[in-house]
Amino acid sequence: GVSYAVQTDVFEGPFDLLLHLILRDEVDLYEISLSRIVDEFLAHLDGVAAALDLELTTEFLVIAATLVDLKARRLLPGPVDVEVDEELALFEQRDLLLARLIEAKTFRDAGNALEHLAQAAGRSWPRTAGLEERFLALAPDLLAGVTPPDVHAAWLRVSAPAPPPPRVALDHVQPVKVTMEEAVQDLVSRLPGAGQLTFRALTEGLSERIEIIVRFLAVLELYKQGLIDIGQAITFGDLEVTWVGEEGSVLAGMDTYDG
Amino acid sequence: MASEAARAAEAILMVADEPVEPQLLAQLLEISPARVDELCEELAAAYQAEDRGFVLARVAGGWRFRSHPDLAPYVERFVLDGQPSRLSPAALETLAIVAYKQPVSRAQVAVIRGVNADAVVRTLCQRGYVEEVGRDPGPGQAILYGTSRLFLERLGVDSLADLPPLGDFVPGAEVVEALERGLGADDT
Amino acid sequence: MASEAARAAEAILMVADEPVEPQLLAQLLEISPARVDELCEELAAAYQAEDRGFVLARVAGGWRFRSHPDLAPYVERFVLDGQPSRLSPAALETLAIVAYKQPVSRAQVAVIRGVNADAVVRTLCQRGYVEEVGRDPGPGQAILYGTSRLFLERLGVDSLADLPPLGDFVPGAEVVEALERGLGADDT
Repeated sequence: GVSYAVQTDVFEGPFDLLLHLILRDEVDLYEISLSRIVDEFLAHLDGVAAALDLELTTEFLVIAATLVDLKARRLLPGPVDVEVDEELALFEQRDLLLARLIEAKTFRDAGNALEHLAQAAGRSWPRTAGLEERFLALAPDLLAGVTPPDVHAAWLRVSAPAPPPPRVALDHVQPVKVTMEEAVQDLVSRLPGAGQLTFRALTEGLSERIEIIVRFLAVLELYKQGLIDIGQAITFGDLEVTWVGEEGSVLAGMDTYDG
Repeated sequence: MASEAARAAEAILMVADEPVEPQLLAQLLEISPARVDELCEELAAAYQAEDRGFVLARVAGGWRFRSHPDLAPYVERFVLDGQPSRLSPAALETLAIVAYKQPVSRAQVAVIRGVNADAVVRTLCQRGYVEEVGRDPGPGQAILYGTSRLFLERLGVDSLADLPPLGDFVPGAEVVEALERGLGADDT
Repeated sequence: MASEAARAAEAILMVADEPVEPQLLAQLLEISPARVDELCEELAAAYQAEDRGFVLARVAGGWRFRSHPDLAPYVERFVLDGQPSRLSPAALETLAIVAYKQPVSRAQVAVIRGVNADAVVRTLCQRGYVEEVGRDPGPGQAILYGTSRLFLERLGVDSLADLPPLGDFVPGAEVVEALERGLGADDT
């Protein structure tokens, strides 16, 4: 893994690195394995720590700990020695990490699309010539009533030292008691009767961001199983979730998520 | 014979240095905003039909004369400043988060990106793509950010509603499955 | 079908802030100055024939687009009703930075203010309160701005020394560093 360390500084945080390790071009998407990802992720940690950015290092460590837990779970011979609660908690963490990776990837691709728009628009320049001289005399004197002390006060306003930035803590978003299975059960109990509901309606009453992400993952799971359709009529419009499955056909693939 | 209103619109747009909203043109020309849009669309179509080297574009909520994109190779050589430098991938990702989730705080951006966003947001503010749009009513009163009019102009779109829907960028099944495998969720 | 040279001339003249000399156009379009004048005369005649609200005029410094004199009443209305009649707090802050930190580039103003200042500096220049005073010797050769004679007159002072002194404020390390680098808005 030594050869990776030199590239570490190009990764903007742990999600960036994980997405790179999992989705990089030269890897067959069907040959990805957790063991390999964990090894490579850890290989990068040295480089991150060497950058002496404590905050960044912590972010990488939190993700690395989750990955190592997941890998350790795999090395065990069976479920015999494992506390059920611990195992569930671990898989919740994995699902949350997955949801956050999906979200990060979504916005990364959206960012690239914005860049393409900007590139295309950048081939055209706006007219900025402004008022011709003969009209300038008519324009109101913008400095009417402005005094030297006003200018000085404006300078003091902009040059005042900024207040220290608030500390950003990522750890407060972790522990929420919700599982994928509960989220899927809730969807399955509501959607067939309602036919169609917005994602907003499906997440009503949920205040924690992570609960909403898990709910979103549950929607994705049902979508993958062909039980629902997802649509969005307009940009920024509500996500519309439509039930297209049969009532008895549920939960076939749920073992994917509860381990 | 061109209408007086169309000619007046051309004259005003020629001295404007930012997009002129139809409401303002309507007030100055004493016609309705809808009629302003019609007139400007007709003018834009005429310039296109005449194969002019400029366009009249509806961007960032108003009308503005711009050079025709075809002629970028010539204009590039003329314009001293050139186009603004490109944004880094981190800045683009952050810009997308602000564009689609606004109003949004730096902390919220950081949660999505998994990394502190202060420096990137500061850069985007200096570049003018992002601006403060309010304060979170909750404790701490975090500054909330949104995209600016300049952002719309740089992207060449009229309003946020003209951006591609975020749903277009949700990864496909193959990618989601790859991510699941990467986290060991495939065969437990 | 309009010729490429004519279209390129239209594009360049549309984005030019000042009259463009035929020699410069000739160089950019790779044709002779005489041919440039011919082309521009043909364009001017076409606009007239089409009864456009703008003209392409040959003035002292070269060719420029301007509003048609017939339509001056509308443009006057635009100047009076469509333009801000006083400086916004943001514009005043930008002006203060130019006054106290001159010579200063737009990028430096953006770093100090934390927001893009291009449009405000353009307006201040246009109104004659701020003017170009040189070029940064560093890479990019950014335009440097300073306040004008008119600025002092309007404030009722004889010289910059009559403004209240800067005070003993010490700017943050980040601002100082950015100023020393000359730029620094683009590298996050």
